Amino acid sequence: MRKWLVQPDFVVERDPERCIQCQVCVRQCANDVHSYDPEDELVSSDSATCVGCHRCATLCPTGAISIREAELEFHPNANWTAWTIRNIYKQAESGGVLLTGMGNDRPYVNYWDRMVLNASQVTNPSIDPLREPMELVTYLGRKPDQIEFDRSNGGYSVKTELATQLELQIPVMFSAMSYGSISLNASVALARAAAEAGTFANSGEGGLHRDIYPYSKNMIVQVASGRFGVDVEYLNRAAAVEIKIGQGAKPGIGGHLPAQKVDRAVSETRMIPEGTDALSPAPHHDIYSIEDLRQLIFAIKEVTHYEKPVSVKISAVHNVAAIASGCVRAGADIVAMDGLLGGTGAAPTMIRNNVGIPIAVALAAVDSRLREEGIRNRASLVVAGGFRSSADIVKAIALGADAVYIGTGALVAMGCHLCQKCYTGKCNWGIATQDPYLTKRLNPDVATRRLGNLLRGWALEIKEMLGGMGINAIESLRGNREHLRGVGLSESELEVLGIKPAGVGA
Amino acid sequence: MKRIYAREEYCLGCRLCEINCLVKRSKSRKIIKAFRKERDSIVPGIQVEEGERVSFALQCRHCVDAPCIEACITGAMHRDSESGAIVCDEERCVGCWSCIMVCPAGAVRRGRERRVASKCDLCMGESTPVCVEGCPNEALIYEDR
Amino acid sequence: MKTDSAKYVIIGNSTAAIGCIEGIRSVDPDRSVILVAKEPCHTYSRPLISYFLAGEIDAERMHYRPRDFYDANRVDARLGLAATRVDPEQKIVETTNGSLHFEKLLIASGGRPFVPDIPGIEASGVFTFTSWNDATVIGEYIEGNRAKRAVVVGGGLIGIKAAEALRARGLDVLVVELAGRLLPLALDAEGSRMAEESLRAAGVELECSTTVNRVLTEDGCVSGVLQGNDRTASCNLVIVAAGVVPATGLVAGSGIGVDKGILIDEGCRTSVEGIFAAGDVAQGCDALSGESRPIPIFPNAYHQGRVAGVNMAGGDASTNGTFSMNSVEVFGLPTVSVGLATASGDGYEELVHDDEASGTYRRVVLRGDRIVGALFVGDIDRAGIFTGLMRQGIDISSFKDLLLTEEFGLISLPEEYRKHVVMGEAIEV
Amino acid sequence: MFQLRDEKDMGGCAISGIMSEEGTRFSGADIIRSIAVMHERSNGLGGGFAAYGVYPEHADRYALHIMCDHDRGVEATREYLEATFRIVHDEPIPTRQIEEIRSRPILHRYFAEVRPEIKERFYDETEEDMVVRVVMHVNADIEGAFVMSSGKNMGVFKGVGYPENIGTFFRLDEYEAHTWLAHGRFPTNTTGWWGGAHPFGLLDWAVVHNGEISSYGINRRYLANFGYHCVLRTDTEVIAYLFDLLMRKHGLPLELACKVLAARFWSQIERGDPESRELERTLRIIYGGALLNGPFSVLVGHSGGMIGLNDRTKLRPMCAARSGDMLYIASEEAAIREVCPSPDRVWMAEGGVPIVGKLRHAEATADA
Repeated sequence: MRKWLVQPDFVVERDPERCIQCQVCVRQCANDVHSYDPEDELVSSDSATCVGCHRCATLCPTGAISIREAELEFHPNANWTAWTIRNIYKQAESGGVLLTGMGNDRPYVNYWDRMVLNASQVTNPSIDPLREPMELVTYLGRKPDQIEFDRSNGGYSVKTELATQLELQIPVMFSAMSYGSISLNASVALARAAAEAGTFANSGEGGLHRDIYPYSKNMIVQVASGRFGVDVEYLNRAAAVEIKIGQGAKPGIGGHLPAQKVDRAVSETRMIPEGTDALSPAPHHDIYSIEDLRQLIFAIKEVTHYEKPVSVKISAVHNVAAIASGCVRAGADIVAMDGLLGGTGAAPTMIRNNVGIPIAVALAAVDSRLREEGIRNRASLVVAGGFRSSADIVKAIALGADAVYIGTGALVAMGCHLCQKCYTGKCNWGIATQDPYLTKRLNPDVATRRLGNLLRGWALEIKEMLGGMGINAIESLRGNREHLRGVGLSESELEVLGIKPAGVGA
Repeated sequence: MKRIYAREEYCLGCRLCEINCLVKRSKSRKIIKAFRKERDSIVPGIQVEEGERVSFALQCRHCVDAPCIEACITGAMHRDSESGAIVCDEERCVGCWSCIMVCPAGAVRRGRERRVASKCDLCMGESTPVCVEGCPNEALIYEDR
Repeated sequence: MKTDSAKYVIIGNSTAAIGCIEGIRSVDPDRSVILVAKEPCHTYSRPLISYFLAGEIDAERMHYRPRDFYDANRVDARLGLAATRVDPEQKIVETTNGSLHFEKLLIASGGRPFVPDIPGIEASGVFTFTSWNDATVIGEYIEGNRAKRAVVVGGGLIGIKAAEALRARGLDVLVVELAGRLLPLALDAEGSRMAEESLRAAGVELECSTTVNRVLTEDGCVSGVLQGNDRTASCNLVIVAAGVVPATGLVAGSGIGVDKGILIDEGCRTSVEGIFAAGDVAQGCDALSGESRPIPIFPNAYHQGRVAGVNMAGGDASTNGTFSMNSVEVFGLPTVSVGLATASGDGYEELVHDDEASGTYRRVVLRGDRIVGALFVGDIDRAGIFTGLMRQGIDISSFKDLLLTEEFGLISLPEEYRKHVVMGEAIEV
Repeated sequence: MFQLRDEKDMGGCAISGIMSEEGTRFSGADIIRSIAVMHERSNGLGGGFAAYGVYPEHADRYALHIMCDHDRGVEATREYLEATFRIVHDEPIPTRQIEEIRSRPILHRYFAEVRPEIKERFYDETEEDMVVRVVMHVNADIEGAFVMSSGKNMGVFKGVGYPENIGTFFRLDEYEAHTWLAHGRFPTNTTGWWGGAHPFGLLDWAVVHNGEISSYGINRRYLANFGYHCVLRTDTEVIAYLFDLLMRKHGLPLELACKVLAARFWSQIERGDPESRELERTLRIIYGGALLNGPFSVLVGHSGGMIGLNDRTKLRPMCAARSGDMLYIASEEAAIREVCPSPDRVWMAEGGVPIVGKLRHAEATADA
């Protein structure tokens, strides 16, 4: 289609001094940016279709390729930015909805960057994680308020029957990414890495492919509005079940896996006909109220013989505290919340960029609310949506999270370059695609190792930060907002977050 | 012995292995110079074969019962006692191409610069062959099976 | 007369003999080996004599194995000692100096050049061309007589290599071939045409469908030849390259089964227990044609020798299908001919790819779903893939159409065989 | 109420405790000498004592030690108390006038019983719950008034100054108790104030502690789930409430309470036998919010005796000694030797392992 007003987003530059005409770039670009002319024996590039994924630049053996943002400047205008104008051109030509992938890229306040952590000095000693034990083990699931026990021959024995808990060696899990939206190699890598690191990966609503079975003890399976791949075996195979109500990137919106991504394997796994669109309705059509949710939660608990924790995933919206409280009272063992920066394989740009609230404030509100209601022990809080580093995670835990879901971070570890074109199915990194020519680019062995390394690195950093605060067990940080201080935050923001401004002492 | 194994399910067909091999075999060992000045005179010891969906890199298998050694009329084609790799002694090879005639993998080529058989020598001396080292997807592995 | 004895006795010192030694030692590291050969020199590679005569390589590079080969393999090499007779009854090999008792014997006496019985053939200046000595004396004769012009009788492998060597020495050369074309056994008509072109381009004259009826002499020395077509060509050097025949002399009347050559099975065993034969002297079964005939080619000699050696030492090896194959460069034009490369007619299907522009010619001969012959002229790279397919008897019906295409490679092969080759650690051939 | 700073107390301290397990009562002179030895561990911004068995004549009544900024506070408090309590007897807490102690608040004590009709009205609450509620209200809502202690047959005496001076000031040499706790304070970030001095008392709990609880933030929020409001923002207060929650409300025996407050590492728990493993695992999972993290050595007094506890990595000093039925626990051995030159046994407390002093005839002493 002729797009005469839409200009390329990027400019691909090839340094003739360095290009050796080896054509690696030609073979790597699924968007046909690079081409080789045998007559002139020359490799050349057409920027028009470049998505800025850096695949070519990364593999170019001589570093001959560089990619710049297109310099075509519009007349300066604070409101009508190039971005807004280009969007209108696109829609004026397509008449369609603007689509995008990955998380919100708008410059909202990032609260993790507005909070700083504490460290011990003099009055109490910091702890060196390389010399002293430092405990990150985390248990997710419903907990009673108090223990019951029997006195038995001199000792004590537990009477309390603890609900099944998920044991995490590090309070970081891989968030829901469905097989279909990402490749099988990527799915397998996530599952394997989770198993190796002693944490959990989430199937998303893509069902559970046979190749994931070996790791299903480390899988949380999702029951979403499309019910793809859901049956009794599916529910019982996993470690826990998550009912997906919402997603940070598109609160209130359903999902749509285009037919061309539904190949044989995907159709088998999702239990839908090959080559048909996989449509997840916006709501669950059997959940129009909190009591409906309770019914589904207990239906799942029945089917799984009350052996699997049931999580409810909601997107962080204005009234999240009340909603979360409702979920807990409806029987959720875990409440997962996905915030404004949460990622996706495909979402309408305007929804992604404008609906929902930042996860930090949602978390603070929910944790406080549950404590006020005295039901904080009844469910664990897992938060998702734009966690970029171990520091973000430590801050989230200090605010009150039990654990964190990372999606984008994990994809980036596997090679994702955040080009935001997941929805095209042409992921040059072999992650968000089903094209066998592209999927084989992601060697699960390599991806698993890289994910494992990321978790290992973050675990070390988290331990260092804990030690600095004079804490040697993660539960002593959880909800411990004394160790957080705000910088550049308004009174009201500080109040919502329940933290003091930097400069105010203990 | 350690051999190079190709995992075609992960081969990108990027041909960086060929490029790295070529550079390794160049005099300059500098990629840009090697391609500018020596490209036509060097035959890489590894070749990527690419089909519709499959691609893989192929190099000498260093067979146990090596037909190339049997067919070699000069004794130039021999097994290195240490590495077990099959290498061609270019000082003795006369370029009769008997090895090419018998290699079932088609992994021996005619040298361009010299009239001698050209093939993979597992990068004698290197701890890991450069093709394996440089494979961005670990589709080539170097191990003892 | 003294009688030495050894566990293993080997007659011959060429490719098959070396293969045999390496075969024995792969199984039996220490028991005694005696090797007898009438040529006095360290083992050398016969195909190299043309390169030697041409001056491309020196004496040092003639050697097929390192100087310490015999010691390293603990072989008692009796060089310059000719075996004269084999006595299976007493397990004795008689030599020009004493006799040798053996437990296992390999006869690898090779072939002898066929010399047609024509007048003047005994004249000085007439040579055969199969041994290092031949190459040496020819060289000396050229120097001594300032030979300027040579006639090569026979346009086969040896003839062409001889012509090449002589040309390299600066002589004018005429090749006379009885058949209608050059290399009639290895190449088909088109292949020969291309070879002839290359030959002539190198300034060599060629006359086919004729022969030499008489060698003309002047006081005992060659002065020219009279051809079948009554034309005479003057020359002062004649090389007879009319092929070789198995040198079976020393087993005559011994009771060892002989046809054209010494008959062997796939284990290289002769009709007599404990006695093996390999190389140009032996006659085995052609895996492709099924007929029993000598296949006097280099790889075959080594392979049979090795198989014999392994079996002599108590191992269990067999020649997995031998068939003829030749890789010959005709004045810089590479040719590879494998199996029944020239076969045609009923039962055979021919696939041909002729690319004048690039000067490459390919011909594949099929019988049913199997390849039985392949011919490559010009671009011979990867010819081995076809040899492999022939050896393994792979059904090619699924990729028949790709066989002669540019992009043909292992990628075109059935996955199982492809993986076997690509991943294979030990490709059995 | 006192002007409560919204600042958490932290700093180094000296602690000392002496008890007779037989319940033999003895004068406060020893504990004053003992704590005085560690003068250097305090900075004069706070000292205090807890004494058990000091009011045999009112043994079964709540002894409410109150400090007030002004008379209005005294009146308001009395008024409020009388709504819940029948005040059997009350008097100013006797003191000596010594120059080291200045700007003292009004110090008063009440001996009271919960009115029967109140018990009926709040049938769903235990008597202790009512007392806690009242104490919290006074501390939080009655301006200028603060409850130092609210247990039976015990009392807390504390203020701003070096502990030995506070002891003299309160004439503790004239009291007799079977268990004495003392605290000398070294606050690093607050100007001392009487209410903020230690021990911290609630019901018959009295806590003195040395250290800083890095988990304070979550411990405090955890307690809030169970209706405890930490108005003082001191670690000591948090520790007292945790003991109250675990032992009184949840009925955990002391050793389990200690496994919660100073839980063993997962790796140690793993090494235990299956039963203890399940017990400790379950305790940690349920009571993660109650884990006391960071360096501390704490002395807890209660009607049944005295407990010494060190953090699980033993980051603060605590020494103990026994001599006959006497148990001594202090920050420094010198503080023990001062009053017991040659004990039968002296040892250093182990991280996370409580040192327990059990009163043998609690009831006997009660009505002695």
